[in-house]
Amino acid sequence: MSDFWFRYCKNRGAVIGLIILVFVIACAIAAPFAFPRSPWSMVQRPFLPPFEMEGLLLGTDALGRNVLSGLFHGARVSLLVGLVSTIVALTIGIPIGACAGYYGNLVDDFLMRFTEFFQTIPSFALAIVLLAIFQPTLGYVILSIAIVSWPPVARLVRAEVLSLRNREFIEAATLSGQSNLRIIWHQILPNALPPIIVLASLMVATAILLESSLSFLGLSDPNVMSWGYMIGAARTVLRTAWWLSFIPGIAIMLTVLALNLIGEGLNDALNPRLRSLEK
Amino acid sequence: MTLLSVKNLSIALPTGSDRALAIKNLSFTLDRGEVLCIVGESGSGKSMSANALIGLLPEGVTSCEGSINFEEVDLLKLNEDKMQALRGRDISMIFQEPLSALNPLMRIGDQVKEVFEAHNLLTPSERRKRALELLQEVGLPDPIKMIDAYPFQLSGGQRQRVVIAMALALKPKILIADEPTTALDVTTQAQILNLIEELRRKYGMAVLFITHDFGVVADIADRVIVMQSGEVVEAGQANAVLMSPKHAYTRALLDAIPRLSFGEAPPKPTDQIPILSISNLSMTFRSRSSGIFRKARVVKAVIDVSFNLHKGETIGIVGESGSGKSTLGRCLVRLLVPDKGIIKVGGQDISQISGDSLRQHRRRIQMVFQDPFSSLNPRAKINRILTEGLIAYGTDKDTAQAKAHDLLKLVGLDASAMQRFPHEFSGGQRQRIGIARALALNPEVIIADEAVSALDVSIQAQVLDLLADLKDRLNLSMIFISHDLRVAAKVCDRIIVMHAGKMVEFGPTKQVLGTPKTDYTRSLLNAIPGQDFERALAKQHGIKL
Amino acid sequence: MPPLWAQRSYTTLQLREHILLAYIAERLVKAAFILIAILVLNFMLIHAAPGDPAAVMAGEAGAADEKFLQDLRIRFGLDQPFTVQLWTYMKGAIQLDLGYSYRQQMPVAELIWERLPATLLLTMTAFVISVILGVVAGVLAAQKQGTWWDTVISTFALLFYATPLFWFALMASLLFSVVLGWLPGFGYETIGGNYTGLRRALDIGTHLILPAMTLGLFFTAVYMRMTRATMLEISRLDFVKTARAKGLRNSVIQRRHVLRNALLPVITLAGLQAGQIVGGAVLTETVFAWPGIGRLMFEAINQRDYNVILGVFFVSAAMVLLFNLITDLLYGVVDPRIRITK
Amino acid sequence: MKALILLITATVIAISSTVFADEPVQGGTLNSVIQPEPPGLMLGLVQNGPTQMVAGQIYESLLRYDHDLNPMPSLAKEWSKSKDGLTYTFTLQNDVLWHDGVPFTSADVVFSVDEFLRETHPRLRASLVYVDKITAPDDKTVVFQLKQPFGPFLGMFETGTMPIIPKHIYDGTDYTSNPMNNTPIGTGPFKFSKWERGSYIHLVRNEDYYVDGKPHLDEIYYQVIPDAASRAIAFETGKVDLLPGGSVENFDIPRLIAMDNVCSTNAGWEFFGPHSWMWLNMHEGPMTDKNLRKAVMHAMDREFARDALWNGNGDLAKGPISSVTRFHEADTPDITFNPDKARKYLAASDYDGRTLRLLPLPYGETWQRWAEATRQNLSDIGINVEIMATDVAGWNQKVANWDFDMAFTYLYQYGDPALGVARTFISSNIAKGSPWNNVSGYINEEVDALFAEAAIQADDTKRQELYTRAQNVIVDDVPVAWMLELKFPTIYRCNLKNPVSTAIGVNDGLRDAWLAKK
Repeated sequence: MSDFWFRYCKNRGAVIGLIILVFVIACAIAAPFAFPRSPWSMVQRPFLPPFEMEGLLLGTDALGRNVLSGLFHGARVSLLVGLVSTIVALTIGIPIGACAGYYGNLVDDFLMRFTEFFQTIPSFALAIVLLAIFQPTLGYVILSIAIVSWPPVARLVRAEVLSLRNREFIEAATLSGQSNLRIIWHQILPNALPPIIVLASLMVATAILLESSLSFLGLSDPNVMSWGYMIGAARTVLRTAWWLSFIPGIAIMLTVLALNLIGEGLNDALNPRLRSLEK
Repeated sequence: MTLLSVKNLSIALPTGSDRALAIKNLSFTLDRGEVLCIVGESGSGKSMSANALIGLLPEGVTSCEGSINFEEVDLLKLNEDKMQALRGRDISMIFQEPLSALNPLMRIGDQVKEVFEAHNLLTPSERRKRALELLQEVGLPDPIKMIDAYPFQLSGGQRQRVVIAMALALKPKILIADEPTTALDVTTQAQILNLIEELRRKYGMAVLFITHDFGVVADIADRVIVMQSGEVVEAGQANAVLMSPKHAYTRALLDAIPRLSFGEAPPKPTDQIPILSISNLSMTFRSRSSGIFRKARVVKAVIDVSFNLHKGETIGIVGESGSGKSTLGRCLVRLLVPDKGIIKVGGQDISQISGDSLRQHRRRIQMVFQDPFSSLNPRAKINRILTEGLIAYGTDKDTAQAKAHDLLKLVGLDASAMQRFPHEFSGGQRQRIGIARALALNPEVIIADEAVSALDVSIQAQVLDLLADLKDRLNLSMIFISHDLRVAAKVCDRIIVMHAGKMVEFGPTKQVLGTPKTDYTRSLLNAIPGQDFERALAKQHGIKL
Repeated sequence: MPPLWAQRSYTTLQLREHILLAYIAERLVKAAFILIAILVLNFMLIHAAPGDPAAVMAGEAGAADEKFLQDLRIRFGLDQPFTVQLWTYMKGAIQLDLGYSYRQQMPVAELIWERLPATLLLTMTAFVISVILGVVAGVLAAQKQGTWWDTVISTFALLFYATPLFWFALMASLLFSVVLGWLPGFGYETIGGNYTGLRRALDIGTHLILPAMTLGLFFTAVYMRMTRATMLEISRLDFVKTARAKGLRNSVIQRRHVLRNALLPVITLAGLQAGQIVGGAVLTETVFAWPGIGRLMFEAINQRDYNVILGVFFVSAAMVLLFNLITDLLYGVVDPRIRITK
Repeated sequence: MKALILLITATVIAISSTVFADEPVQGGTLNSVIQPEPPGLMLGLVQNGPTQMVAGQIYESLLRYDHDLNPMPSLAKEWSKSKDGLTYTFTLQNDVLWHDGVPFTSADVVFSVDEFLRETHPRLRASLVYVDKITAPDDKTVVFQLKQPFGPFLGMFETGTMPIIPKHIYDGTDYTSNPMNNTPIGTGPFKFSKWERGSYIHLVRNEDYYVDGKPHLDEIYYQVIPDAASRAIAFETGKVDLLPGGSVENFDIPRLIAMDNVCSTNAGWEFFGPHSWMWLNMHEGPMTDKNLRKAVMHAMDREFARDALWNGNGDLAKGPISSVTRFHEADTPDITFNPDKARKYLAASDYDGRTLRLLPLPYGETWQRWAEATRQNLSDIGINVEIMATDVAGWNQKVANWDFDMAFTYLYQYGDPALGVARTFISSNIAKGSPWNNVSGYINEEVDALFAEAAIQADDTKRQELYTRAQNVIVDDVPVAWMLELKFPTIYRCNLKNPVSTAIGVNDGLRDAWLAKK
């Protein structure tokens, strides 16, 4: 594994990305300790500009709530939503992609038509309708994001499985009497892992963007303090207190940027070995 | 007179590669109209030197010492523009992979005309006329239609001819050919070699020919240079080097080349029931039509093949690519379901069985694969690769481990290999592991599908010896599929020659390769390069052909 | 295997036409099938939603009693069984009558037809900006790989790729229209200005700049990264080496050989991105008050106006399918392998 | 010397301009905002807020009301009430024409009230139950015969409550699908010109309006701008000169008012008297316990809400009847913000700590912030609250089906307790399916009797006694947690003179508005 780190760290951007992500995760974990009071509590008069009052580094929002505490608790929500929705999307996408790729013809046709069908609908619009239908609690937000983001996973896994399937070591495994499921599970998926990991990191980023857009439109769980909510709430006071929507926007951008950089770093670190295989 | 002289050229590899210099002080000269061959195994630096001449070194690779003088000008000193003016006009080059050598989105004619455009010669209409002549000259059928075709509509051989046409467009002084025929069938290879020879004589241009096949060297080379890991090991007149090699490495290479000679086939007891009997086996591929309105494309891969394989015997199946030999092999191991025909293994017909009975049968026929890099699971340790099969059939872990140890010893690898990953082994070693895996379930029949084609000649020889040794020790019955008749001759007792899915000839090796009955087999044999060299060698060593 | 063209008579013009027609026909059948499937799914999804428009309509009208609600339900066919509603809707959709909007007192098709040009104008301009800018930047970054040009362009692309679209729209409108006052920050045209001809086009143009730029820049980053990656990959292939061996200048090689091949994945990506750009339009139109179908749908969802939601879904899905068909055909034009043998 | 002359001439001009300023100037275009975009402009069919605001210029009713809710002439020139309070006679203005040139007669009034609105206007239908018959002895007079005296009867002739519909267009047709709905015809000061869906509504001057010299404005543009921030920007950048109440977020109001040449007024809502409170679900669940209701009432920090959320635009509600509505009683039992009292009541209640469901009003950011502030106020005294996310349709359904513990709302009082307040507290009005009746499920016979008697009482002083008694009883029972009397300030350029002159503000006030030079 050491050469994995060596190659990963060669990509400077990836290291920066990792640092930012670790910082954001630290904030998320530290949130309940650093700011024990709920981010919703009104601590001071509203529209206190940042750095003006000691103890309220980033000032207060339209209701006098601590912006910094909102950022910390918001980090927790954004990462949670991003991570869990990606995992759910993977658990939907990978089996569909693997079966479509491995079993081919009829199964492949049906599953691919199904995936294509989902991809045709504009995903953001579908997320909006799903949230309008289900009560927008955090659980449903995660489910909606997962439902709109699994098709790319299915397509990627199908392509990987197709290319691996006619590799000779898979034919050898068939000859050695292993069952199809065992082959998929032990032989094909481990080799299809690297591109999936890279895609997963990008999916977390897209999920965070999607969650913030949804809560900006007021379609997210009202009892949860998230970055998107902070921007949405501050939108109407854009003229008087522009920093209230500027700061959470930067937080989202940095986190998503970090995840993208890490994705590229993973791509460099994981792929050369595979590339040498195809030489 | 010397056209080109290279003086102690060295080329550095980017940091982190397996050795510092790709080429260490290489020196040679190339005269007008002369054919100079550079021969060596993969990784010997022969291609690198060719690329250096025309200044097409890959990224990160730079020539750090020496000089390349062409018409009193040191090419290494030239800037990119001057070098461009030179490429295609004075020095041109053709490459190994014809299938990917042409831009898939441009018509053939346009790609040929580009050469003139690059050096802004001739008007557009003249360029088209000239292109037609060139296509005619390189022997392409129906150039009028061909000029507007796209690369994917041409065969490998035809595409190589187009590349040659492009290289010759401006009648260059030097043609560099970097293994142009390695990826082609032996018959097409012969045609391309003749074409190059004919054009060389017609235009009096010098040819620098890079190859790993000594047969080719024997046929076309005036002078030859033998390279090993970046250094020149021996150089001189072709006959001198081939007939009486001075350097040990050259001698080893020459000995490793499989000769078309073959010993007396030991008589086979015919009464025994055959271990494997195939009768009128056929297989057609129906490519699934990807649309409702378009009819599917049907390709008949194997047509009515029948033969029997006896215990301890090895039958070779030879033929060009597309002859159906691999498809036949895959049908035997039931990776494919044949349309019709019977495959009897130990008396039981396995052609149409499926599910658990197929699974039970699987262990009785095993396969050794062609590409060492794709036949082993890169994510699994060797010990898991060898024991997976046994465990799948219910052997407990320890006995499987022990069996794996013996197998490794059997194929000449030490036990420490168990805990290592495939990418830590060389091509030859991986092939040995592939063989060990095939033997793990002690099958009754082994199918070797082009088992050695991806290996260098020297390693090829070692693996073939291993197979021969295993055959005697374990009294293995084997089916050996290969496109190289010399390799087949070395290993097989009887040989089947296939062409377009049909069995063209079948009989003992001595009779099929010595006195072939059908014209097709004869054309295959004649196409093998280095025939007269071999005859001369045999005379020298007093072996009667 | 003998080359394909030798197997049958070389493709004459009619034969090629036939294949192309077959290819289009097949795609159209598939598209129609998907559209119907979308309709059924949407109808199911939306009917599961809590609340019904009669309550909303009544709500808006001040005090409502049961009789008034019941009249509304009958008038809008909400009381019929679920399947009957679905069947009437499907029949309607085929003749492009997408039902009647309870909220806007207008047939949905007419409503969408009125708002569609605004969205088309926005999405098409954004698409054109993003493809052109994206490909040009991608080529530049690929050719100048490793230099500061490449790093600058790549970092910019990464930044735009990571920026939340709505936040960028907000900041752009704050900066350019309010603080600097250069551009109008909202709306389709200056109300009450009732200009005509060129003057009006110019007016709409100035209103278009901010929203199209916001939506466009986000997708520019996507195309730029794809073009750069493909260009680098393709320039390592063999036929580029052959081209260099012919003595072609590097600029010619990049343009004629590398770029043409690099465009194939970009075209496929454009097809896939179509769905995203419509989604992005919802956000841009809300922030910039652009009277398109994106905003229309978001308002409809708030008012639970079934027919409008369904209508906009149907239209945007149809737009995406049409777009995919175009990109497929474009792919066929650029790549002869598809056109001739498929 | 020269300076002195200059000084004098300058002052003269200044004085004259102010003098002239009072003389209304004809002409000019008024750009206003309308939010949300009205579903339709046929006021007879659609009576929601935005429709009333725009269609209020197109249609007229018999009367108008001044800021103290005293009736003023509109389509009716004079009106008289019989001593027994049973017959009301109206004489109509003469030479009034519909926008399509057809003369307006009493037949239109009878058709509108007796046929058209009885079918399409549920709120009016509820009040017409007291009316026996309506007759039109001649073209210019209309007589209403009541079954029994009805105190607030004269308060029902407002354009939103009783718009007069052209009989010659709608008689005998299916009202809802009549094509003329898209091009409404009225008698009002402005005619309908054009409606660009999603962009703007354009009204133009009615040349032959029966009051000559009016309206002063040439045309009005109602611009549709969905985003609150964009509306504020539109006003700032001069694209829009009038912001009717409620069209911008409260946070922006102080900044906009502070701009130069910008005036604002809270007047123009007296007829509606918007009154906000929190329904407390007394049907079942924790809110049946009076102590818990009292605890909730005292936990509400309404000053903070008024100042931080509504920027001071509003007054603390004292009880069910708003201070701008007739028969308001200021001295009612104490419901002021008192956390300690709230904790005492909470301790006395049998509240078991479970999370209560709070339903906010889905009408913009201010209501969302108010819900969050309320949740915080209640959790400070120990009551756990969860906000239910909802949109307009979801809110309607949950309130109508009593699917909440607490729910924000605000309703209009229509100037008289019998019209706007009784419906919320009388037990006969408890029914699932509508968010505007007695949603809390408050049952109190005394209150029912008081409201019933007061409605049919002719003498005003007697009505005041009855309503004061009712207010005291209701406030003590705390069926709902009263919040604020909302003020929706109208913001406009100062050179737009006299925009709000009646009790329903810009809804029909633009007839008398005019534009001085900037």
